[in-house]
Amino acid sequence: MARIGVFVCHCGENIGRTVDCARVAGEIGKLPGVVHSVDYKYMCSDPGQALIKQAIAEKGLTGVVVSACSPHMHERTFRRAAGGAGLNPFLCEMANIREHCSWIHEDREAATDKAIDLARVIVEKVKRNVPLETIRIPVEKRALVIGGGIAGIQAALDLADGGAEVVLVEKEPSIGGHMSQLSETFPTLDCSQCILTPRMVEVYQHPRIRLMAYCEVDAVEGYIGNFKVTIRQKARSVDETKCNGCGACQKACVVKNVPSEFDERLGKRTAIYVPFPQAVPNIPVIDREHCAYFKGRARGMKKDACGKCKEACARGAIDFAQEDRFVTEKVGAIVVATGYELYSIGKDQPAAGLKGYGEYGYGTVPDVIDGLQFERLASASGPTAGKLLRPSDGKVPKKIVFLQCVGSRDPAKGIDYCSKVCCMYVAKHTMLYRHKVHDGEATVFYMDVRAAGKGYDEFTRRAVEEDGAVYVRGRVSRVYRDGDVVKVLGFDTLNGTPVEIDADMVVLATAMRPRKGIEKLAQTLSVSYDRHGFINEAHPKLRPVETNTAGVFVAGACQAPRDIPDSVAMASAAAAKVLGLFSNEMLEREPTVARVDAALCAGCFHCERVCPYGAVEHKEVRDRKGNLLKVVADVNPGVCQGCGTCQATCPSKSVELMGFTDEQIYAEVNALAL
Amino acid sequence: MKELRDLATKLLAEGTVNVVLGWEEGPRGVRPAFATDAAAAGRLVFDPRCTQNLVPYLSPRRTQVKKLGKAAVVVKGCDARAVAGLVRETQLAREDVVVIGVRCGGVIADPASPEPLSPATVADRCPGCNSREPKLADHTVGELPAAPPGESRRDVRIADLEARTADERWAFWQDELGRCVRCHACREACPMCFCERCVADKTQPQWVDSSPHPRGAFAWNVTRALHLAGRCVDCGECERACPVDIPLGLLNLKLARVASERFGYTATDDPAVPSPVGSFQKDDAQEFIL
Amino acid sequence: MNGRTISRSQLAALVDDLVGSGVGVVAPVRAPDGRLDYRPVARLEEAVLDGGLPRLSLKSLFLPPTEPLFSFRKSGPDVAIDSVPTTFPPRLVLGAVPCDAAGVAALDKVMGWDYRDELWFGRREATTIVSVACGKGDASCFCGATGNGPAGTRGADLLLLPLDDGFAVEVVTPKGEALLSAHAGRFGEPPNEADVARRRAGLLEGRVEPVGSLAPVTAWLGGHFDDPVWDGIALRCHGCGACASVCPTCHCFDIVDEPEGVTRGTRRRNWDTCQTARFTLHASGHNPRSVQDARYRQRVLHKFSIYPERFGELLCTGCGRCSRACPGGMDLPDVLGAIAARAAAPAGGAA
Amino acid sequence: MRVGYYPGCSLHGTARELDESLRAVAPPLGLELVEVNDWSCCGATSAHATSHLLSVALPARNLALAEEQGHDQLLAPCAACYNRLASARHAVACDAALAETIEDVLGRPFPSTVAPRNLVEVLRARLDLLRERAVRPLTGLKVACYYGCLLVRPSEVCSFDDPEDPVSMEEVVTATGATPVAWRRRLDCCGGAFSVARTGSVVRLSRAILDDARSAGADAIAVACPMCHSNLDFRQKALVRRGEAELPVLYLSELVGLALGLDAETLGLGRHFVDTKALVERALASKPGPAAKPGPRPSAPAAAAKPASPAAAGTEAV
Amino acid sequence: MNATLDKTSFEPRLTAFVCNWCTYTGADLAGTSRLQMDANVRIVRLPCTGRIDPLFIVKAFERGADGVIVSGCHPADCHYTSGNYHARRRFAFFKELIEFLGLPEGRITFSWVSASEGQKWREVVNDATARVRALGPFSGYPGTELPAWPAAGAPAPNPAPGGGGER
Repeated sequence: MARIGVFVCHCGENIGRTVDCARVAGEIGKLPGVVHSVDYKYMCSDPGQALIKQAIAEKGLTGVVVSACSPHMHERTFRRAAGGAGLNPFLCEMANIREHCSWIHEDREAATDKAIDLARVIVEKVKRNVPLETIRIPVEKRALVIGGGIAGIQAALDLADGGAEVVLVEKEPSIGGHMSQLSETFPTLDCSQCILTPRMVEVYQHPRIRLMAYCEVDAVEGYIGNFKVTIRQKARSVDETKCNGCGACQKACVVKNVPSEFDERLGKRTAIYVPFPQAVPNIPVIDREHCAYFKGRARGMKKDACGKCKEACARGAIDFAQEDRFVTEKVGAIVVATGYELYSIGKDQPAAGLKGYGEYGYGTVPDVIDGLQFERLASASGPTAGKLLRPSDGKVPKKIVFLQCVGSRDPAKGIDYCSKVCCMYVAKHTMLYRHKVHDGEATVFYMDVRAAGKGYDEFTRRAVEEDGAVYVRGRVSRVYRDGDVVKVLGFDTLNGTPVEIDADMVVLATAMRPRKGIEKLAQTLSVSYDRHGFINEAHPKLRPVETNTAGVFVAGACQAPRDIPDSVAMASAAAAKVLGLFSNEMLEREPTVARVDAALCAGCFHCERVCPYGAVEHKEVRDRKGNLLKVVADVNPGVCQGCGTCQATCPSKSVELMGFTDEQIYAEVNALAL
Repeated sequence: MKELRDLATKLLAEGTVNVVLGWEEGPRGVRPAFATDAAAAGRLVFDPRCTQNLVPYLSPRRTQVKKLGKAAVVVKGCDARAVAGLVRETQLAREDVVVIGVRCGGVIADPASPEPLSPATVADRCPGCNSREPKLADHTVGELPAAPPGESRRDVRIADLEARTADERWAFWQDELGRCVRCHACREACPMCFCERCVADKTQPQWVDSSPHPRGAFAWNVTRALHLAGRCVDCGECERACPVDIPLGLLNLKLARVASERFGYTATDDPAVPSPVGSFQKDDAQEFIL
Repeated sequence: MNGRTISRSQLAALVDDLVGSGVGVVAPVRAPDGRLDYRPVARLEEAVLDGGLPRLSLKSLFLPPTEPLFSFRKSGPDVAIDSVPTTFPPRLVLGAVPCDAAGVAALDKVMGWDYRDELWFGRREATTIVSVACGKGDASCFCGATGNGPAGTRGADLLLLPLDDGFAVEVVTPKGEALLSAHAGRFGEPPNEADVARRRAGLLEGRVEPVGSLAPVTAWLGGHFDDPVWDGIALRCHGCGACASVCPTCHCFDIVDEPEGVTRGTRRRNWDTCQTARFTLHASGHNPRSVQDARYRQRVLHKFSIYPERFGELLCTGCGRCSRACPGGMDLPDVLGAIAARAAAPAGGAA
Repeated sequence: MRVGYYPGCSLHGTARELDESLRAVAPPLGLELVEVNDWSCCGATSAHATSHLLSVALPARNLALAEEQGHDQLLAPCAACYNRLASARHAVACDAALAETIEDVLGRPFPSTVAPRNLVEVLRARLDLLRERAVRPLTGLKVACYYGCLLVRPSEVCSFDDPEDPVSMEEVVTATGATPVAWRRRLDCCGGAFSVARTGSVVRLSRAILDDARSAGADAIAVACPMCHSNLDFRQKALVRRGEAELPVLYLSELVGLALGLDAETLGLGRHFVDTKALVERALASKPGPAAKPGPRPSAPAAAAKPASPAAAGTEAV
Repeated sequence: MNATLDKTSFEPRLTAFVCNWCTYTGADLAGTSRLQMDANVRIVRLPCTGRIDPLFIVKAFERGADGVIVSGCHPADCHYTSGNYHARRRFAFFKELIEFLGLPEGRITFSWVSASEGQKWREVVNDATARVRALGPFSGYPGTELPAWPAAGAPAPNPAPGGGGER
């Protein structure tokens, strides 16, 4: 006969305020099989857990029910406590009478009745729980890092230094991400190339890191510890083994007017190009859309339209026939570090629900640029070799107006969050501008300056006090070209007067959004994402670098707008988590997996068709003399993730998902009757 | 008829098969025959009284029929779909059975009835039949007779039921299912119900009450219809087997329509066509989901 | 023959009297699909007295397909039981077919054998059965062979024999007599003896029963449990048990406890049948009757050997419902005929 | 398409030409304008300046009439009326208490099924028909589209176009064959109802608008609001400095009428203060196609000249 | 079936079968955001909508539920990649069958609620409760209580579920 112990938690007054915990404990105590039913103020506290251990020992409990918060919060805590007292952890379940009851109802009597029902449901379930042992499966001690920005680089280096093999996949021809485009970085103003390039080289030379640049993740199968990742190696048209990065091909290339993505379309590049001088790997890529040879092929010309780069290459590294190749890697964990991209200000928007700023003239007025474009103008490796010249006529702008919060904090445009880093980099821009153009006037239109990091506020104060940036609190309503001047109409809310500035250049600090295509990658990894496309972390406070999918971790701006210091810290945290996962030989997995009863299985194999993980195998049933009786389904406990679709599809219910067996669910539904 | 008998005798004589499943004259009209010798093969018949689907006898659960050795089975177009169903769900290897297709012009509802085939006596499923010559067959016998007579009564009955209000439909079905005595003849006569132990017989937990009260009858008939959704071959055996004449075919036909309208699957005797059970399309309609 | 007559109009009036005085009247009623069911009626017009066999037998009025035995409710350690009434208000079955009435009579024996079934006898005592001689037999009927016949009186309290107008009434039991005297005004003079005899004989004319006397079968069955006749006899049987459901004399039932919540539930009795594999499945997985031949043999033996051996009468009234209901084409008279032939021919003889 | 038509006081008074031009272009654009009978004033500035309840109740009454007469859309060509109808609907949707009071006042629940539509919205919805039937495209004519401040703001109420960077009028103008010019003061206020109380500020604001349009090379200004039209057209004589060319101000429907080949008289072009004859000649000069069927003549007798509006009498050039 | 209906107005009892990863967490979010909602729904947690079997829904009605909610991850968001796709097909068949059998449409609510849609979960709960309250109590399965005499052959015809009928 079951001996169930029920512990009703007040959770301070989170539950106690609207649920009469004593009455719950009393009513549940009357249920057949319940031998111990108490309520306590803080069950998850040490004394609370001690109550459980004591009751298990004294009353020989065969099952524990903790009616408190959501299992997502403390199921692990209470199971560990029960395990500590010698009770199989899977004989301990939680009834959610906080998030699903006390917090969402005011009427005390109705909330208490509901709490009693919810507790009774779980008591009846626990009576049918069976002791389960955790499953041990081997772990592939290799990690996949998706995204070669600063976060990806940091995670890869930490993992490799921690002894794990790393596969770093980067979509662009070179790693470095957006950080490589920056001139100087706040708050220390040290040049981004100087602090980033050594890290990139370290990645390139690290024996345990396999760098796969110009590659994309195509498909991911398997589960924590045993992922099988298919990676598409996009054709560079350059043989990596032969090329030594001498750059002769780029000099020889006839196509020289392709707008450079790296320089945010302010500079030009050749058809065969290396994004920037310090690129890692320093191997060029042929842009087949603009390359004369490939355009000729596209038009069906038999003769080679061009082959200058091939001729110029002393080592014969150019290979026009190269095709995309697929590589599969077995990895134990995945770190998503795909970073961000800037909100596109113009009329057409990538995602529904987003709107552009036609009134700021971005795209029609050449001297209205965004933050990254300003970085490229200020950067020594930029199109203007570091001299701040305005794109329209190349003159030095005497007056620059900076607009904060373009896109961010603007629900009407579809983005209601703050992008966190713009206040800092706009202050930085004003400083860079004054350092390069001593008599330049920088005006910044802002709503609130948010500079909360270490040394951040001092940095923005310096921009105002030492470098004379004029901060105007207010929004700009329109930017338009008036002759060769860029007219900025704004409003100063502090002294209540409209402001009109004849600027030479306007820089828009646009919102940070996740990379295009993040939704598809998230679905490939079966990881959830929020309505903006940022990856959902497992828990904002307690598990910020994990996702709800075991074995998939997240770092950097792909999870939320984030600056470099935070991204690096998060990358190291993710690496630490992965190293923790790899630290033990076998991975312990929840034993809530499916089991087939060979006697009852008719071998129709519906279960095999619905299993997303291919965990169902065929097993022959033979009699003692060895002749075949029938072929039945069999579940591989290592592969099964416990979704239970097989059981719901099986007509004869011959397969049972441990932890959610038919007996348990029937008991739960039956317990709901009055 | 003679062509069928000669073929059966030849197959038995050659040893290609050990038993030929067909129909023979019985005390009440025709009945299934398990011809294991020339004499029995000589008694095989085929006429509009051969309503019964013989494929259930090929299910792995029928150990006695299995003991008779390799079988040949005489199938009409609807029966052939049942063979495809068993092959599709690995209950029967296609090469383990010799299928003798017979061209059919429709059968009468009650095999014991002396009445000839007519719009009044024709089985509900036959009018408008599109598989009068079974494709899944190793041999095909008989000339192609005229199309089955009469109109399909069940389309009208379904339309009439769908036109009623929910409460009227509930009352109609509670009354019909109220007669169910849970003998499960509908399950035992169905070629596609081959489970080793049916969920209705599972007692821990007893998902489907075994009692024939309205609650148990409702749960059973919902479960049976759902388990045949996208699998039913429309052979009419369940409705014919029901001792209390519950119009079970209407439930199966309703779900067969859902399978074709929503998921583009119609019952077919081609085992290569996958059943919609256990598969999905990313863009399946979900207008009923908020 | 201490019979009487009753005109159709008087019978209608009698029904009105009974219903008026609170006696439930049950009679065969035509269902929308044309078949007959025993159902409560308020007036004679609703009843069909000459329609032949209803779908389910009269057994279902005394042993319903499902009935609760008691409900229980637990609170803490103790359990409260709500039992079921075993006395029933009076009712009258009008228009029972003789083979159904005979079935009920047969079952009285087993229901009162070693344990008296209160529910069965509660209903039996509260019920008066008025049979009507049957003129609608078909090729599957063999009520004669089972010793009852189309005008059999076994199990009936009164037997009505159809006349030109109304019926000749034959009193069979004291309960029948009591009904007659309670409503004497409704009944007319005794019928013309010769006319009754002629009509009774008329019922038998032209009836060819599919099987002859069953005595030799009963005798043979006792000693031939492993006879080759049983091999392959049930090849075409699906083992569904539809035959047992419609049979007037099959009376096996299963008892289940159905929970309705954590602390409440009902114990119920449901019809069962020996034809399903599950009927004799042991918890260990062993099944003494693992093949259908064995189960079908059990059905034949129980009806024509075991029951007669214990109670001296057949557990079959020859109504033929099992043959008509069988989806697999099994036919009991045909099997009995084969066994009779085998009993007659001492050695060999193909089944 | 059958649309409820709410002319509003100005279209029966100072802005009769907007009503005439709209009725003329409706049939060729497949529009059936059914005037809501017994409509009353929408309250315009005076209502919402004095009483919030009044400013919601008056439009509510008109919407109720429209609903009862079977309309699900109500065209209010005057931007102010449109704005009032849309604001009332929005206010009631956001404020349950207000909805209840309106229900008491009106004697029936607020008619939320009727959607107010403005002139630009309705014309933009018929662009394909317009392009197809523009027998006399106004090629070469440079037009400055003037939205004014009421048509696209506040954004949550008038959500048919982007409040900061609208394009709908430009689309209609392009469809007529004319070329919209890029100019700055498309959305700036013309002074609106202050034309009587503070004429000085209206002169300053309207003049800035005219100057900006002229410097952008516009041959005419297209408007969709009688208030803006009166400030820019009726008052233009007082605003234009010596020697500057006058700039005709047309309603969008008049422009569309010209493109459809309708004559000046039907479109009420003769009623403008700034002479439109030169512009009409230019339009007529372009390739004449089969004249589109003019809409039914308005019932009111065609008054020869616009009655002298009281405002004109009292002012003098500033 | 003897629900104590002491309160004057009928308060429906609803059972919700939800998936652990999305809707259950969405309901948690509604909790942490203190979104007040009707207290008529009891949640039963399952790993995935793929695990939700029509048998559960029928059993819920048998055990006194007046309405059932079934909810899980939006298509493409399933933690197990395809559980909800299979569930969607299964629900499509089940819904068409059960409505053909006469269960009124409002009794069962299917929805997709993601982990970040606490607000939507509240709306699903409140709307479903309102719909079921309007439909009245699900009259269960008459004839399964203690026998209504005379148990003549077929049980007495059953009142329609929509009709009042004390539960």
